[in-house]
Amino acid sequence: MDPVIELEIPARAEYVGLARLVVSSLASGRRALPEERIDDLKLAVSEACTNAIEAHHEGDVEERVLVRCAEAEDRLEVSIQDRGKGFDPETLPEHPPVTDPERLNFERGLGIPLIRTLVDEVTFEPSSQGTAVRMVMYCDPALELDVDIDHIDHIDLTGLDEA
Amino acid sequence: MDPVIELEIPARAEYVGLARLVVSSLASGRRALPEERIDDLKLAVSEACTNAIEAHHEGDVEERVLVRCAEAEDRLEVSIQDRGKGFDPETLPEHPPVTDPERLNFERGLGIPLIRTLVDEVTFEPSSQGTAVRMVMYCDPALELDVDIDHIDHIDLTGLDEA
Amino acid sequence: MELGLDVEEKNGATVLAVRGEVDVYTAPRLREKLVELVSQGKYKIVVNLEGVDFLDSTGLGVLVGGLKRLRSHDGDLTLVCTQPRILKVFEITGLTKVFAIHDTVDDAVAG
Amino acid sequence: MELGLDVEEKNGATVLAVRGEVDVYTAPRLREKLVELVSQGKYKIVVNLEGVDFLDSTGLGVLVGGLKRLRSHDGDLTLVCTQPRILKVFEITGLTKVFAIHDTVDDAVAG
Ligand SMILES: Nc1ncnc2c1ncn2[C@@H]1O[C@H](COP(=O)(O)OP(=O)(O)O)[C@@H](O)[C@H]1O
Ligand SMILES: Nc1ncnc2c1ncn2[C@@H]1O[C@H](COP(=O)(O)OP(=O)(O)O)[C@@H](O)[C@H]1O
Repeated sequence: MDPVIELEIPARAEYVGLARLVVSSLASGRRALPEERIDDLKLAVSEACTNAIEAHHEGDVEERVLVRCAEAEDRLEVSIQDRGKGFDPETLPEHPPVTDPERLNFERGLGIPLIRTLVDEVTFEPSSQGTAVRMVMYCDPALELDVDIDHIDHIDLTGLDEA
Repeated sequence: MDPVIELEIPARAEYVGLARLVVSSLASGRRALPEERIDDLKLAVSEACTNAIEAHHEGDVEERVLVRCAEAEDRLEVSIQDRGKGFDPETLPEHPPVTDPERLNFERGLGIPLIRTLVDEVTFEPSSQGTAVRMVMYCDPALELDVDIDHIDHIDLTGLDEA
Repeated sequence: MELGLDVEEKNGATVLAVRGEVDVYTAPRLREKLVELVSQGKYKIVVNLEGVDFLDSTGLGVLVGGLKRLRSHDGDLTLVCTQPRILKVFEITGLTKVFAIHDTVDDAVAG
Repeated sequence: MELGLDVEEKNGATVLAVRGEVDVYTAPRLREKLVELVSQGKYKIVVNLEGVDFLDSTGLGVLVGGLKRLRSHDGDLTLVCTQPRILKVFEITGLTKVFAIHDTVDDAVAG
């Protein structure tokens, strides 16, 4: 099984920054994701968490959003799950082209297009229980750390004597 | 109910830094904890997570450690739960005084004394299911932020028109 | 998480320097500041994003709202931004065609 | 999380500059480096902690182990540290009485 890290936050705006921090910290631990792609993932996570939070009732701290990260060899998977009312990602309104003066009337609706552009794969899984947004970033194995110390989990601090 | 943030990590050394990051980020969001006390909490969390991880079998990613933070008005509570074999915190060996040359034989056993010194309250709750270490830091309300924007959870981005 | 907002008058323009992360939590403060400036009759606003570490679509929405409001007063909202990671958000969303984005505050004030 | 470990010879002492966070994950690398230096016959080691952002009891344990090892070779392990947050960890644990802690590398090398 791949290592899984879960962060569960109240559905409140103040915790979106924490979700970004956790994901970007995990992503930078994996040296196989270049900095620019970490920024992309961070932005996508911010968009998905913002939507997840807005899908809930305001301010009720018992409403929760779950950020789940799975670190596989070749990819980092992040899923954002809410317990909101769900939605159909295929029937979102289209924006007028940016050159159209009407464009200025659309201050919103940029989140999902951004997510689609930024991550390598995304699936929206809405249901009556809420929505899960699953995002995948593929890693570049050429960037992998030379030294693999992941397997040193137990350290024997007395060993200096045997030096 | 107080807002609760949960981080669940595999019981592996590489994730202790993430636990520190989450707790210190939450603690600095609460302006009522001065920087020095945030460092204290960070260190205590590191010690407790290190013990929690060492209480598990090495390297098995399905063994989990739960870091649970509750943000009350006057305090921040952090509990670290493992599913290890438990232990009796009252019967730990005593260290020789630091002036004793024998002291150098004790490279370990500093974690729990550190936790006791660093946080305002700590309880160890060992059981056959594992151990929960509950730590409390009290906040200094005099340091509280003037502006309370915690309640702005829904933002109306179209409102600029009404300016 | 703090959002820094510093206002300075410069050659007839109002320069709003933003520092920190602009997201769903902090964007309301940026929006309030823009509302306040407009209500004070400041119709030429330069938003300096050089100190911004992070900006998502909520922040973009506030800037678009500000631009729209200022245009309705025959004013303008222009940006200062050279950081690739922030510029990228404007590029992907096509908003580089909507906003005048300058390299320096002086250029923005002159422009 | 990276741990920076740079070794430099200075007036008969070996200076090991540590950068980053020393915890249960990274401490093994510090320990290995000390083991390596001792096995190369370096018995006067100065560990420069000025670049360390975080140090917990696992890191202390490695330093205590190193000191013990060096003393058994009639050598010494001394520290350079002026950061209050790091010094505090030595103070609380009483290890300020065990280690010679200097303000600068030069002092440590001379001492
Ligand atoms: N997790 C979600 N739960 C329910 N509705 C959602 C969710 N995510 C997106 N939506 C819907 O899709 C719309 C478009 O989302 P997005 O492109 O992020 O723009 P914005 O959030 O600015 O409106 C939202 O306004 C909302 O109605
Ligand atoms: N969560 C835990 N589960 C099981 N045993 C524990 C736990 N925390 C501490 N212990 C026991 O208490 C001992 C002392 O812990 P500590 O003071 O942190 O020093 P160290 O971890 O360096 O030995 C540990 O060696 C371990 O046997």
